[in-house]
Amino acid sequence: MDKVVSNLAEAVAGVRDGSVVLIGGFGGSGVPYNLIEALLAQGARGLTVVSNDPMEWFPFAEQGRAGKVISGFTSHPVRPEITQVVEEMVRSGRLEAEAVPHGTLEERIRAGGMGIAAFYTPAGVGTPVERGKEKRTFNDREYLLETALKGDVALIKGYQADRFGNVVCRLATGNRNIVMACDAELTIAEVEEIVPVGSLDPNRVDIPGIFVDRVVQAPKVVRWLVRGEM
Amino acid sequence: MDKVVSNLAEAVAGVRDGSVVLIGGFGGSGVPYNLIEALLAQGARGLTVVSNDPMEWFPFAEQGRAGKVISGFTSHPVRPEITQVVEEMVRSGRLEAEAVPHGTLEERIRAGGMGIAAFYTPAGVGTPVERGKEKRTFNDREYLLETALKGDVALIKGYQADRFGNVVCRLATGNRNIVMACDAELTIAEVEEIVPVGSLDPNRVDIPGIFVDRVVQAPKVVRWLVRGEM
Amino acid sequence: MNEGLSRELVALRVARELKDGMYVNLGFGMPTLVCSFLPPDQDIILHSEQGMLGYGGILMDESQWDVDLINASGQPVNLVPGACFCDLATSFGMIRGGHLDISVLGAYQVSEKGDLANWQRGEQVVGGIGGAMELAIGARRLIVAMEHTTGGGEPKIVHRCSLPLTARGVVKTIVTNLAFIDVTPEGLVLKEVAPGITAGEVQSVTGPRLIISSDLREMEL
Amino acid sequence: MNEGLSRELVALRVARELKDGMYVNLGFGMPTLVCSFLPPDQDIILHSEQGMLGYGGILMDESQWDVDLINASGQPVNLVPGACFCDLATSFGMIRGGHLDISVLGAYQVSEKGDLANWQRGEQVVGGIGGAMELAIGARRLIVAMEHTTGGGEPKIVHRCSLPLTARGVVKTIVTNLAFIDVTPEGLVLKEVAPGITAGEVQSVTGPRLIISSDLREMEL
Repeated sequence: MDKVVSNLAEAVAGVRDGSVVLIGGFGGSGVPYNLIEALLAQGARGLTVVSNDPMEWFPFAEQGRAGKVISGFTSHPVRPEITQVVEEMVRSGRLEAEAVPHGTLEERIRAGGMGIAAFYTPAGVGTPVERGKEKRTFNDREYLLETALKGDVALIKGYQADRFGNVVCRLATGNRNIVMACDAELTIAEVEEIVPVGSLDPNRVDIPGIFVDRVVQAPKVVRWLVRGEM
Repeated sequence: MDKVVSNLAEAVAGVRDGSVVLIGGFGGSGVPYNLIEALLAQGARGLTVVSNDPMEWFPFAEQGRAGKVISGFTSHPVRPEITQVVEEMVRSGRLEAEAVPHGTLEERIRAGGMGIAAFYTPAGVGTPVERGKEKRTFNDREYLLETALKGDVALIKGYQADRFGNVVCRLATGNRNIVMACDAELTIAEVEEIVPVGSLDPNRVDIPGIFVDRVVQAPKVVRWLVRGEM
Repeated sequence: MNEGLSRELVALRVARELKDGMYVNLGFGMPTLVCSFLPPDQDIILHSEQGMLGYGGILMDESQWDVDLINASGQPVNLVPGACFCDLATSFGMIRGGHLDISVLGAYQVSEKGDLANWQRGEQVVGGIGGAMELAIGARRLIVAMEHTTGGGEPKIVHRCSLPLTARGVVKTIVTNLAFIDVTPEGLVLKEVAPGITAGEVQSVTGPRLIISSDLREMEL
Repeated sequence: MNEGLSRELVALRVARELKDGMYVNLGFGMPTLVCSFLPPDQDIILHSEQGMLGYGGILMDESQWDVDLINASGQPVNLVPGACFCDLATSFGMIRGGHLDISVLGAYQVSEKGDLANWQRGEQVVGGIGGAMELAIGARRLIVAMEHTTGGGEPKIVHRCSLPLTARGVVKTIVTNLAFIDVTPEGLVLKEVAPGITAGEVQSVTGPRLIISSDLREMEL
């Protein structure tokens, strides 16, 4: 078993038009920037891009490669010029943008990977998020039915991996990468270092290899997306 | 903040009659045996005991302390004499025994701790488990609605902990302990060693302290419950 | 009427609500500033949505920045002893499951019933929910920290939110540059005013009628 | 008719189905024995319900036993390089979510439609489901490894299970002391017989009519 591929082009080879693409990371931390660039270069179109931060899905929207984005942020928190472009794309029908409470988004992704079809969450009750969704009361509290969100492809970022696909994440970078690895037909991990099988502490593995299909080594990209005032 | 208590009696103090008690561990591995003994000594009655292995819930049933057990195993896999006693208790109405698919059990516990009211799982469709449950089709497959199972008390076992309640588990002992810690009003951890705050690797913590209310140091108890032929 | 407290002093007043042993999430914007005013002798554990429990302050010295260690607003932080990490589904489970003692959020509008609107400006079709809907409903106590009025001087504390809601009936306390207000079943109770501000002045820029607390006082800062 | 294969040889035959790169769960009883017959030159990752990926064999030398490292049957095991642990909700997510290539389970009864009954004897009100319901529905391929008949000589492969079901229409392959049988939409296909056993003998202790494969052969062991 050897899940290591030799370069980024090979890592994203075969991603089809129309795929649902999950992108890991949070706020610039643990974002698979190399895989994002490789997928942009690969050429697949009509994608549905699922990510938290506009900085990951916006390039796909701007380059006409995504017909839909699903994210906690369909506007940009601190860059109004991006929000304006997205607003215009949505109003003109060139982009569908689904804003989802972030906890719901992650739980829908987890459910997809774990074989759960749907679940009831209290987030969004009494807000525009409840539109079109079943509402149901359990123990005197209202909940919304949310369904699993399956990915065709997941792009994730780790620190180290072995050829079995076991991934270790550094500090706060596990974030969404750990959640989504299980959810895609094809999960691709970019890591800073590939290490021999047996060198990772079995209790320290963040993403079990069973969830990972391809591993590629790529240099860490650092981008600061600092929001708000320092 | 100091969640460390000085002895086992203090650790289980205040557990009320009628509590739903979750017990961690799996097959003898990571089982909080000291806390189980302490709770038996503490005297609370009319408990609902939720555990995987009969070896953890049976003492509560046998001593008339549990009115109900919820478990993957309401029989004992290799000790027919225990199965016979339980069978008789259930038939005579002295014990209610709910057999639950183990994955469903853990997911119900996780849901309780994570604020999810209920979820749809494919496990148990077409079997006696579906009795009385809502069945619903998503994407041409049938699922059962299962509801969150909240605990009043969780007894868990770790290897090391700090006074914030952060717990590290050794080898395969995290198992159910990691899942249930979040689900109880009162989560009590027995650990082999209490270590200073700051000495645990933040990426190696299995159970975040936010889920743990009390920590007690107790010597590891080793019991082999080997099932089946070696 | 003077302008009341600076953003930093609002954050300081909010920080006074945090006690030893509490787990607290600080939202985007003004709430983030609260982390600079924690009492040094108490264990207050800061939660960040991406799966971090126990960060300290925001790092000003760029040589210490590590993009693998940021808060949910994207700012570089340090860890306190006893910190730990988890995945984001678990992190939101902490929020949704009721494990946080306090959540501090910013707001566009708060209603007298404690409704919160903080994710979408009415004129847009896009918006930024992020973790706000879970943070609003999940924490045991939700404190809103915000400017008392909009840039144009309109009240942000209103009878009924005109903007899309984040959650209904969730806000327990509102701390602004002018006042400290509790949301109660009886209505909005004015508990404290900023130095040099009168109850009448607060009322003049607040939509609903305020109940003046019998022990109304000036904020201690 | 001779008694056919020993339990160990049934396990060996099942082991031949496991290929490099597969993730496999071995259930309680006879399936557990499969771990002793894995090809040494291939990476076959064994999953155990309590949250372990990559254990090796069952340890016979008591001096090496560690109760913190057991398989789901409670037996002491060792780890292979590249192993990892997870919590039990995640572990069952691996099963339920379709991530296992093969699940090997024991059975009381299997029907010609692939229904499985393996958790409760009909006369009891109690029973042991354990992880069987998830393992039965979740793996890409479910192999049942069992004795061909009950202790009393009754067929365990039946038209319709009389015992409570574990799951419907899930069994893909049945390996017994007498035969290797595939469950297909057309019916049960007898692919292999144990050495010295004839197709007629297998049929005589099997409930439903067997379809004899055009390339029926003796098991290679």
